[in-house]
Order: sequence, then C-alpha cells, then structure tokens
Amino acid sequence: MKVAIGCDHIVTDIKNHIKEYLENRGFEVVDCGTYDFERTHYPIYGKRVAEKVVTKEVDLGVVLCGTGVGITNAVQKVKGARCALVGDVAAAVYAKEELNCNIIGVGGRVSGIGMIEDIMDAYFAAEYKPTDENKELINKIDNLIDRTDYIGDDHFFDEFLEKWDRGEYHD
Amino acid sequence: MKVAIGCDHIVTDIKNHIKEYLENRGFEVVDCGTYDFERTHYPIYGKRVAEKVVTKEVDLGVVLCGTGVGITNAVQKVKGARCALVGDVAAAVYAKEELNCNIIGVGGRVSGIGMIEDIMDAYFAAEYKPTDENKELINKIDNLIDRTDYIGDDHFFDEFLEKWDRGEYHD
Amino acid sequence: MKIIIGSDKKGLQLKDTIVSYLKELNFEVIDVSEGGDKDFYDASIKVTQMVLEDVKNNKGIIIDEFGAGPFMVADKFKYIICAELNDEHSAKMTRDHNNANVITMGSGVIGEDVAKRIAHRFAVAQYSGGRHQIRVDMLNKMC
Amino acid sequence: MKIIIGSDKKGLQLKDTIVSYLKELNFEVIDVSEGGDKDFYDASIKVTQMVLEDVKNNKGIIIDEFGAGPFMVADKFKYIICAELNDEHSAKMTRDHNNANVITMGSGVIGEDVAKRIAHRFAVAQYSGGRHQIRVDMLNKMC
Repeated sequence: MKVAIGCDHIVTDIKNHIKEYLENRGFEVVDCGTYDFERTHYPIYGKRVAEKVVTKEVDLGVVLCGTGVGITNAVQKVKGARCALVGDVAAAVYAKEELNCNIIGVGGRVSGIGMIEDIMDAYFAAEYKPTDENKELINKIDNLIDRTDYIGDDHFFDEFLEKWDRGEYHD
Repeated sequence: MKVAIGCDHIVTDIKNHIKEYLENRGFEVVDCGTYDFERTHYPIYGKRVAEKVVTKEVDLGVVLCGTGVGITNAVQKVKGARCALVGDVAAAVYAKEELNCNIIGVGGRVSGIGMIEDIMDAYFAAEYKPTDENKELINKIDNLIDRTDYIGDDHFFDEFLEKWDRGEYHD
Repeated sequence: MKIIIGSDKKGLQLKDTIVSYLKELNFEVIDVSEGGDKDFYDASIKVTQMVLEDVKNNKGIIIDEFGAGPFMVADKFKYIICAELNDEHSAKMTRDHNNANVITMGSGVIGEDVAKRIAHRFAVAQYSGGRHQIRVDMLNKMC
Repeated sequence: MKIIIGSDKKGLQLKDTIVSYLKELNFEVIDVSEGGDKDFYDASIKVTQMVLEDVKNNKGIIIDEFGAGPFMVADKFKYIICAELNDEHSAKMTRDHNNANVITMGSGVIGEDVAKRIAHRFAVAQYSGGRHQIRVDMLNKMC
C-alpha cells in the first residue's frame, strides 16, 4: 500500500505522527509536505496529494489541516478525487465502502491522536463494495469536473504566491 | 475564577496547554499534576481535583486523560463532584446549565486542541440555571455517596502503590 | 443572506429540525427538499446551484446519513467551498478562515443538539478575509 | 453476559435502535425502560442496580439527550465504572483499559451510526487487566 500524505503548517507534528503510524503498519508513505511550521497555504499540499492519487502514483491519500476543511477543499477540486473529512469511524467506513473514497481527511485540532489512529485503521481496513447504484453515483461525482490541465502543474498557484510575497494579502 | 486541573501521564502536554489557555483568560489555575510523562495512575489526580472543588478551595475543575474515562471516574467517586466527560460544546453547556457540573472532563487523545479550547470557552461561559426540577436531580445525585472520610486523605491509595512497587501489578 | 437547505430521505428528519430551528432564529431559509430527495446527489446539486446564484451571500446546508457524499458533490463546483462538519469548533472556523459557503452534516454521525449548534455557528459566522484570501483565491482558480 | 439498557423519553428512539441492533447481533439484552423512563435518574438507577447484581459479567447502557446526567448518577455507585461516550475510539479503550461496566450516550450529541458502533465495541470489548488493575482497585476503594 502506497499512501500520499499532506498537511498545512498548523498540524505538521500530527502529520508526522500519522506518517510514522502508517509506516509501522508496513505502508509506503509519500510525504507531500508541508515539512515544518512556517506559514504556508493548504491548497498547495491538498493539490499535490490528490494528484498523486488520481494519477495512480499512490493508492490512497491522507490530508489534514486544523479543521481539515481547507485542505480537503483543495483535494476535492481535482478531477477523480473523492475525499471525506471525518471525525469518527462510521463516516470513514461508509465513505470507503460506498463511495470508494480515495483520500481521507481529518482535523488535527478537532480530533485527538487516538481518534485519528482509529480512523486510519478503519479507513484502510475497509474495502469498496461496488453496486450498480454506487457506481453510478461515483461516476456522476467524477464527471462534475472536466478540467485536468492543472494536474501536475507545480506553478499553478505562482500568481498568488507572488502577490503574497508583495504583501498584498494582509489581515 | 480559580480552577483546579489534573491529568495522567498520557496527556501532560495537553494539560499544560489548557492551563496556559485558562491563565490567558485571567483564571488562577491550580495544577494538581501529574507534571511529567512518567507512568502514574489517574485516580490520584482525579481525586485531588475533585477534593479541591467540593471543599471550595477552587471554583471549578478540569480533568483529562487519554479518553477522559479513567480520570472522570475518580472525580465522580468524590461526594459533591458532578462531572461530565464531553467531546462537544452542546453537552458541556447542558451539563453546566442544567446540572451545575463542577468539573469538566475531556479526552486528550479523543478531542483535538481546538475542540478542547472551544469546550473550555463554552463550559466557563455557561451558567447554572436553577429550577425546582434540576435542583432535585442535583440533590439526588449528591446524596448517592455518603462517605467523605477519604477527602483530603493523601495516603488513601498507599496500599495499592506499595503493591505496585512490589511488582504485583503486571501485564 | 439566504440559507438553502436540502437532504435525502435519511437526512430528512434532521433537515426538518434544522429548517425549523433556523426559521425560529429569523434566518431566511429555503428548503429545496421537502419530503427528502431520492439520493444525496440530487439534493446536493439543488442546494449548490442555488448557492451559486448569489455565491457571496447565500449559504447552503446539505444533510444525508454521513455528510460525505454531499461533500464530494458540492465541492466539485467552482466557487463552492464546502465543509463536511462533525463538530462545533470547525463550524466556527470554517466560514471565518475558509470562507465556506456550503456545509454538509450526517444524521447518522451527529445528534440534533450538536447539529443545531453547527448550523447556528455557520449561519452567523463572517469571513475574516485578510491573509486567508490567498487560499480562497487558490481554491477558486481550481476546477 | 447480559446487557442492561435504559433511557428516559428523550433517549427512547436511540435506545430502541440500540436494543434491536444488539439483539440482532445475538447479545442478551434487557430493556428496563420500555416506553422511556420519566427522567435520566430513574433509568440510571435501574440499569446500575441490575448491573451490580453480577458486576463482573453484566454491562449497562444508559441513554438520554446528553449522556452527562446518567454518568453523574451511575458513577456514584461503588464497583460501577461508567464511561460517558461520544466516540468509537473511547468505546474500545474503556473496557480494555478502564474495565468500564456501564456506558452512557447522548441522543442529542451522537448519531445512530456512531452510537451503534460504540455499543458494539463496548459489548465485545474485554478487560485486559494487568497494570490497569491498580487504577481499578483505586476506584473501587472509593465511595
């Protein structure tokens, strides 16, 4: 099992913990960053993880930020990504079994580390159970996005990063 | 506002974070331990926090362990303690408003730090709303325990700690 | 500001509770799934499209059993920022920081009291903009 | 092993769901609150007393709107170790580590799917004893 993982700077320590937890299960983990606590932007890492999943470079993905909301949004905007943001085992299992969820999201400031470990166990143990009904739903979801041109484009966000560097985004 | 706080060795770092969070709100926090990550036993710290609350040495208490279950049990076994173990704001507010909950418990490996901060905000902001009905319930709960002889007895658990030191508890 | 709300049959009871609750609080609520839609896909499309009619002002809530399906659908639309919510903390943060305009909840996951608090926090929360806008700009350039 | 289950009126619907679910899984379930008790206090006393009749084997589940009231009641009894549960992780840990013999859940806090998973994990979990016994001995000496 090859898993891509990504986070923002709020929860890098928790990402590192999950990485180690999954490696101890024998998974190969591709760490898409961020790697430290310096302020950065969750779409960069969500996009990277989703792209590795939809191009089949890895099997599945794990993403987290403070609430999980920001990074799972970046994930979902990639064609073929089917992400669930969960705080419990029940939704994680449902998303995998019924919707073949390929990227699981958690909130590092919402769920504790024991809960997150349980979610990981349940998500990776669950298997997609195809039915005509859920295949049609998955197909409809995947077809909601046409564009694929930004997949693999590492400079897609450059215009905003330049604007950031010029100090044009401020509180 | 004077608050007693206690934890076991699994979540000492999270306890320290909550202590600082409450101090930043202007509360005086009495740290009942544990103070490090050396293996210890949650009943010691739950009992200490509950005793400070029921003897009015402090106004309210906060306790945590991995799930919160162990330490809240020690708290509840003290006459006059009314503890709730919560993972959401709704139950924290209810417990304070309706049952005048005097010690709030959280699971440090269950809830993330942002969630815990929100629970603290809600719990300390909520006020008990007395009614004839809930006064009677509270009275019935408080009268379920008669014994008060172990309140303030710091050697109450010595027999078990000696047994532990003799190696009689082992996996 | 209008709050558009929809559900499938499994989310119907919780959706009706949230509709009544938000109306009591004097929000303008539009229920697009009276009786409950056939599946989460149909409910999600209806809510999302109505939110997109005035995306800066409208907010959407979609309820099914787990919240995951509606999240997968709604979030595929450009300018929709959707949050699959299980807790009150995220409900506050998600409009403030993420500028989320749609949330999803699962009736099988959270209880009515928690769901009401989530809906209320989402309904009143304001986007704080500032440094957060770079991330919103990034999301809005995608798909 | 018997599972004794009770609720007040607000927990009735979830309690009935859990009773049916555990029976389907072939657990021996005793419902002490058919139709729902007047308040959480009465339901909690009934469950707790029946668990105490065979405290090493019986397990109890008490449901009301928030889980907090039943927890305050049940846990005041010597030899009762009660867990107020909101999540599946704690449900597994609490029998394993804490030897909990009663759990409480709030129908307003958690949804049906999460509640079923909690009930199932609690029903099958075994106490692991060992180093954990010192803490259980300490709790059992109190009150």
